[in-house]
Amino acid sequence: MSLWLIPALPLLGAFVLIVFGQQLPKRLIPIIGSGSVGLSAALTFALGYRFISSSASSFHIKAWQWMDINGFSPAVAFHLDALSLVFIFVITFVGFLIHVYSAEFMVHDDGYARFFAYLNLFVCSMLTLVLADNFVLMYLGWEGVGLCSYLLIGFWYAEEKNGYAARKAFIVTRVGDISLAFGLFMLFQQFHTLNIQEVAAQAAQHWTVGSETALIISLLLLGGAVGKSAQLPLQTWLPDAMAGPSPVSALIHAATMVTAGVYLIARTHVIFELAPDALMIVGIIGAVTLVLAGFAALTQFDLKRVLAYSTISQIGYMFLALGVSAWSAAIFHFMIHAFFKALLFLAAGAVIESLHHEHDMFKMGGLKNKLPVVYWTFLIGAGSLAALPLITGGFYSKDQILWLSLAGEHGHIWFFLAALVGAFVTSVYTFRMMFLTFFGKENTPVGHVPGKGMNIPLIVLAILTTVGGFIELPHTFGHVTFFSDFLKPILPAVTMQEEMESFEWLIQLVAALVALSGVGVAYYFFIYKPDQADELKSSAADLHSFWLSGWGFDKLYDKLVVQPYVYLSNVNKNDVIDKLYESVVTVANWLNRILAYTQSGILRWYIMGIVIGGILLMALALI
Amino acid sequence: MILVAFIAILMTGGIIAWIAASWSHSASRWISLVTLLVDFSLAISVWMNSSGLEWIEKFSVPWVPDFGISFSLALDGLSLLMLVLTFFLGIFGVLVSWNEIQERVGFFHFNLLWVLAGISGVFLTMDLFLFYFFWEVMLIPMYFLIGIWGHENKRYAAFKFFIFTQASGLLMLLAILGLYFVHKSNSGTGTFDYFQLLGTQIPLGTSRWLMLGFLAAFIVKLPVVPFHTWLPDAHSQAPTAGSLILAGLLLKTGAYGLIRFVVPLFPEASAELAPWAMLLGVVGILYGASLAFAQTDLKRLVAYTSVSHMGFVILGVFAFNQLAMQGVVMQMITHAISTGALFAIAGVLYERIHTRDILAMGGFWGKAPFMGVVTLIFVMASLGLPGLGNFVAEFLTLIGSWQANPMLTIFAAIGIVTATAYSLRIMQKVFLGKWQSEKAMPDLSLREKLIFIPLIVTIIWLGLFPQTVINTVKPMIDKQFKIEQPTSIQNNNGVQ
Amino acid sequence: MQIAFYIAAFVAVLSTVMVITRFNVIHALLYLVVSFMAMAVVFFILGAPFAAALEVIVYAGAIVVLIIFVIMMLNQKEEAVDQEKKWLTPSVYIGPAILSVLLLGELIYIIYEGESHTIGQQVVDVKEVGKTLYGPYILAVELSGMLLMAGIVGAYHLGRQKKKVTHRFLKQTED
Amino acid sequence: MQVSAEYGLLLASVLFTLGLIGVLVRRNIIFMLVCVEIMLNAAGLAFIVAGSKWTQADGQVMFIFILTMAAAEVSVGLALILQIYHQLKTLDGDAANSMKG
Repeated sequence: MSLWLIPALPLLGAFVLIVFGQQLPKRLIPIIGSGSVGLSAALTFALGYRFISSSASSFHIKAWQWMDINGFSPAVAFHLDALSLVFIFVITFVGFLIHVYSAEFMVHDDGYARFFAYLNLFVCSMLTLVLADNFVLMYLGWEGVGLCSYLLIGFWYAEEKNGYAARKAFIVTRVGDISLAFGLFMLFQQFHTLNIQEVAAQAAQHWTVGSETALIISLLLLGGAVGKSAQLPLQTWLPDAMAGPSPVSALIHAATMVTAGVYLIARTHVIFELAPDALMIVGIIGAVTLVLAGFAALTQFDLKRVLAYSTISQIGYMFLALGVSAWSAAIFHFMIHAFFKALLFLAAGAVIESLHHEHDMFKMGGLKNKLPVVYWTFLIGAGSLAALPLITGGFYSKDQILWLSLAGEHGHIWFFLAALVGAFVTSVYTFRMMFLTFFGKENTPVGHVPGKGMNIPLIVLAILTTVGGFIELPHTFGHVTFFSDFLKPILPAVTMQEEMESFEWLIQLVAALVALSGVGVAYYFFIYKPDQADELKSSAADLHSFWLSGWGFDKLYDKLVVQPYVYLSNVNKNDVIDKLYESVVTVANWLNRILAYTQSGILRWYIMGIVIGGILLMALALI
Repeated sequence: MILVAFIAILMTGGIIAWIAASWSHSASRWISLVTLLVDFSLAISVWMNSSGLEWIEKFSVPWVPDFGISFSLALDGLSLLMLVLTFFLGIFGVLVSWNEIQERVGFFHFNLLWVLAGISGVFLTMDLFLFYFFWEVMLIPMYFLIGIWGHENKRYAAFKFFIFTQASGLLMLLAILGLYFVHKSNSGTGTFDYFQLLGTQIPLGTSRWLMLGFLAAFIVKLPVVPFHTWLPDAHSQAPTAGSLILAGLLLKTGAYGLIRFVVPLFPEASAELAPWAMLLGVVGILYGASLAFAQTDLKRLVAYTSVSHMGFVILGVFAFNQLAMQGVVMQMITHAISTGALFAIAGVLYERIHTRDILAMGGFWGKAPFMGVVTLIFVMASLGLPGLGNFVAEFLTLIGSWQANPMLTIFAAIGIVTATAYSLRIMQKVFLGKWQSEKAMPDLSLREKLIFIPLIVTIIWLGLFPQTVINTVKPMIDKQFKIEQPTSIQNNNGVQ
Repeated sequence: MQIAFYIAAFVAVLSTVMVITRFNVIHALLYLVVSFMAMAVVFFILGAPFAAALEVIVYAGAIVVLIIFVIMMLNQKEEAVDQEKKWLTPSVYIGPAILSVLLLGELIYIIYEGESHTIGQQVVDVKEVGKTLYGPYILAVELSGMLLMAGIVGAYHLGRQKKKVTHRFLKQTED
Repeated sequence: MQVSAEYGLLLASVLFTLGLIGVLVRRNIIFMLVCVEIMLNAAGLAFIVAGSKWTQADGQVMFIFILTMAAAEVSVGLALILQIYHQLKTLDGDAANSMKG
């Protein structure tokens, strides 16, 4: 069985590129880089076909025993089931497309080999993360993707601010990782195993619904998920992470790595099911994040920052879906989101590159005719993001979440309202971006026009975005449940609240209207009457800058955590404790000076000392 | 006999290297290198042939029989690993000084090999008197290494190092003598033999004091936080090989002492102390990390990271379970390699730009990408990236200490976040950012690559296949926890 | 005979006081001889005739003569006496004197603490002293012989007229 | 010849103290040496008194040893005085203070 080859190939690619990167001829670099991931993708297809056609619920392969101490025995072993198959499909296939795109996008960069090495390493780590059969190996992948994210955000290392963004991303996600680690420690303490399947089996056996341990553990796991997936309150790193090259943003910060949190929660859904309170918190985090990030996206100038906030917001949807136990809906949205967000980022990258690295949307405009392929694919992606009804994949995936957030067993009217508000805002900012970039008059002359290498991935992704939606259709039209059936062995279906089913079409109608009205609003403000937008902006300048800064979270953390820590460590740079020992030295020196004073060198003085000593001794003897 | 050979080869090699230096400097270097290679291959062959027994080799002849002193050496899994590590790092110690040391070359190599001999002795000896002897043997050449070939503030650093270790070593001597007399009054025969002293029944009050004596020497060496201040000075002032050996091996003798002597000899007293010791460990982790974050001297920064990492050792030792103990052993090895490598990088940079100030560096990646990759790997090791050895160590330690004391483990794990902060700061200030200076920055030479590639291979090997190491120490740890089990459980309940 | 003791004691004390207060060294030495003579008398009264004889021969004779020789070698002038006068002022001697008197007080107190004895009834003669000296104390005699030897050699070595001696470490700075 | 032992010891103490005062107040090293002789002599007297009390020869033996020592001390001391005078051109004891701390 060649399961292990899937992560091993990109690792091999990375190794070759790191070690021989400098010596390799330039045209060979993308071939190795994309080729290794392409092979993985092909293997994934082959394996996926075998998996679907076979009756086994999972494939399992153990490469070697990693550690074995007294019951703690994580192995380097891979476990393929429906859930991980979806993930590795997205990772390898979208990853491959992005590699192909990067082959042209990065061609003039000095660090061409380095870039592909990092990307390959990332793919390997991400595959390890989703294929791991135990939590420790998953943690390896988990941290590995963090490392690659750090390296790729800081890829253009000469800029100080890129380095800062990279470190911020690493450190903030590490805060979440620690929480995940605690969760693992507690799991091990409870069950003496960290094998995912065994943990799931034991959890179901030993815990009852609402168990306190389950609650604590699931909250700790959630902490990890929140950090990696840039959800409240650890979302601040993602907008800054856009300092990396656009393909990186597409692969890591949109399609794959940031959804690791979704994967984690889906993977441990057994534990979460046992802790309804934790699930509720997941839902609340998702709901709040999607609304907050949506409003923040409304005010951004930077094209990529809009997409970053939009990613946060869309992952918020996935969390919301997880929170209402709509597991397969979350995964479905993950997949569709991976397609259209990767598409949007790649297209944005093409736009930015053709405008000489101009990120500000207000300086773009009128690109509709200059970059037709980019325009059309971007439009398809944007439509999907805004969930325009019927024709886009995004509509079907998001609609399912909207519906289940109300009608699911754990659904709630507030969840639904938040999702609805989010949908409206999404549609507004998406088309604001669309209109500002591609419509209106041309503000910056177009330089480089993307070639075939960049266009083909865009087109493939655009097709996927559209087609992907049709594998899971709601009851009201078609009722195709291919995707959720596929996941059913792993992820249980949603239990519906009673007497709700008849409303489904109503909800869909509302969602569709909201999305369309969002487009309308965007049209009104940015095409029809652009002055109105400025007026609105100046009338609520404070709110605007508040949203622009992402609700002030950066400032808050800066004041609350970063500055005090930096201040304290700088104050203590020379180590207070050392002063203590220095004071011992000072006292010794001081005593030395005092005692030296008594050594006058005069003989009679010493005799005097003897006499005084004699007197005292005698007096002592007499008393 | 082979155990004596380990030490004797180093000592003779040292003397020959000293003499040879009067002919030619490079002869001295080659002799040291060959000496270490011989010892290393011997140690490896012992490792290959070792069975699963607790004691692989033993050797003992009476020395001063009237006082029960014997020249007693013994090798178990832990000693073996430490010994292999000693010779392994020793080789790199010679290699990094190849160009750096140009004055009194012979005496330098003599001191280098004798430090290593002392360290090997410490790891091998099973007689407390002999242990103290080797403890001192290891101290004096190190003092010379710092004091003669160090940087600008070498005298101060050497004195500080000497006074701290010597003062705490004397406390240990007192404790050794105390133990001797307690055993003598119990059994009628006085002995310094470790195996005979093991089961000594000591009244708890006495045992507390004796343990503190041992502890003093070990936690100063380790170092644990209020006693750590010698370390940044010694590390930053020592020549590269000195820093490498200090960080890689000398600190480990403290950890080794904790595992070998403090816990087995005084089980009850150390169980009593455990929560406080763990607390000190946690304080060390956070305090060291915070100081490391503020430093601008590269070697000083790395030195403080040692303080932080060694906090995990004491945390793990006093967690009293197998996982944590395995983690501690891993930590000893991996920290030696990763920190040693970082010091070597600092040395390599110092040879090129003659400064250790990270504010004067920046953007070296463009000029020296190979060095950048090497540094990246070891920086990642120091922040505990999975796949590298340090992760195994820290994860095992934490998962073990979680069973003993979750609250402290939470704080210890915060140290991992702070470790991220300071580690990335190294990377940022040195290799990323803009190229500032006009100085030439050649990439690593062949000799330097020869230093770093084996280190990289080892750290990755330890990260992916730690089971070899785990199996080697397993008999020793199993044995220890057969004795420890009841007290440790009691302790756990008490702490929680 | 008691009266003889008191007189001798009085002479000894008085002459010693004169010794320590003279400005001229030779005068002081003359008083010192007197003091030693008085002591010899005391020894005799206490029944130690051999000690008395030695006191006169060695102390009053040899040692004092030795000191006088040295003073002659030093060739002290009149200024020396003036110098002594300048040195010996009340502010200098008050403090030490008070301390010493304090010590004396303590000694006296200790002496009168014990029981009272009468002494000097019996003479311990030379024969007895000799037997003791060369009997149990023979080792000490040997040692004192070596001490004297060392004294001679030391005195010879130190007393030699040499070029100005400077320590080898100080050579460079002294020149 | 009957004298109270206290008087003998008293005389020894007085002489010792006088010698001590001499050592303390005089700056001329020859005087200091002379005063040391007085102190030694006083100590010898104390031994004689004690020997006389027990009518044993040991007191006188001790006196002889003190005498020997005094002789040796004086010879070495005088040699040192000569040396100091040559070096410092003065007999001031306080001038020889190069061991000042």
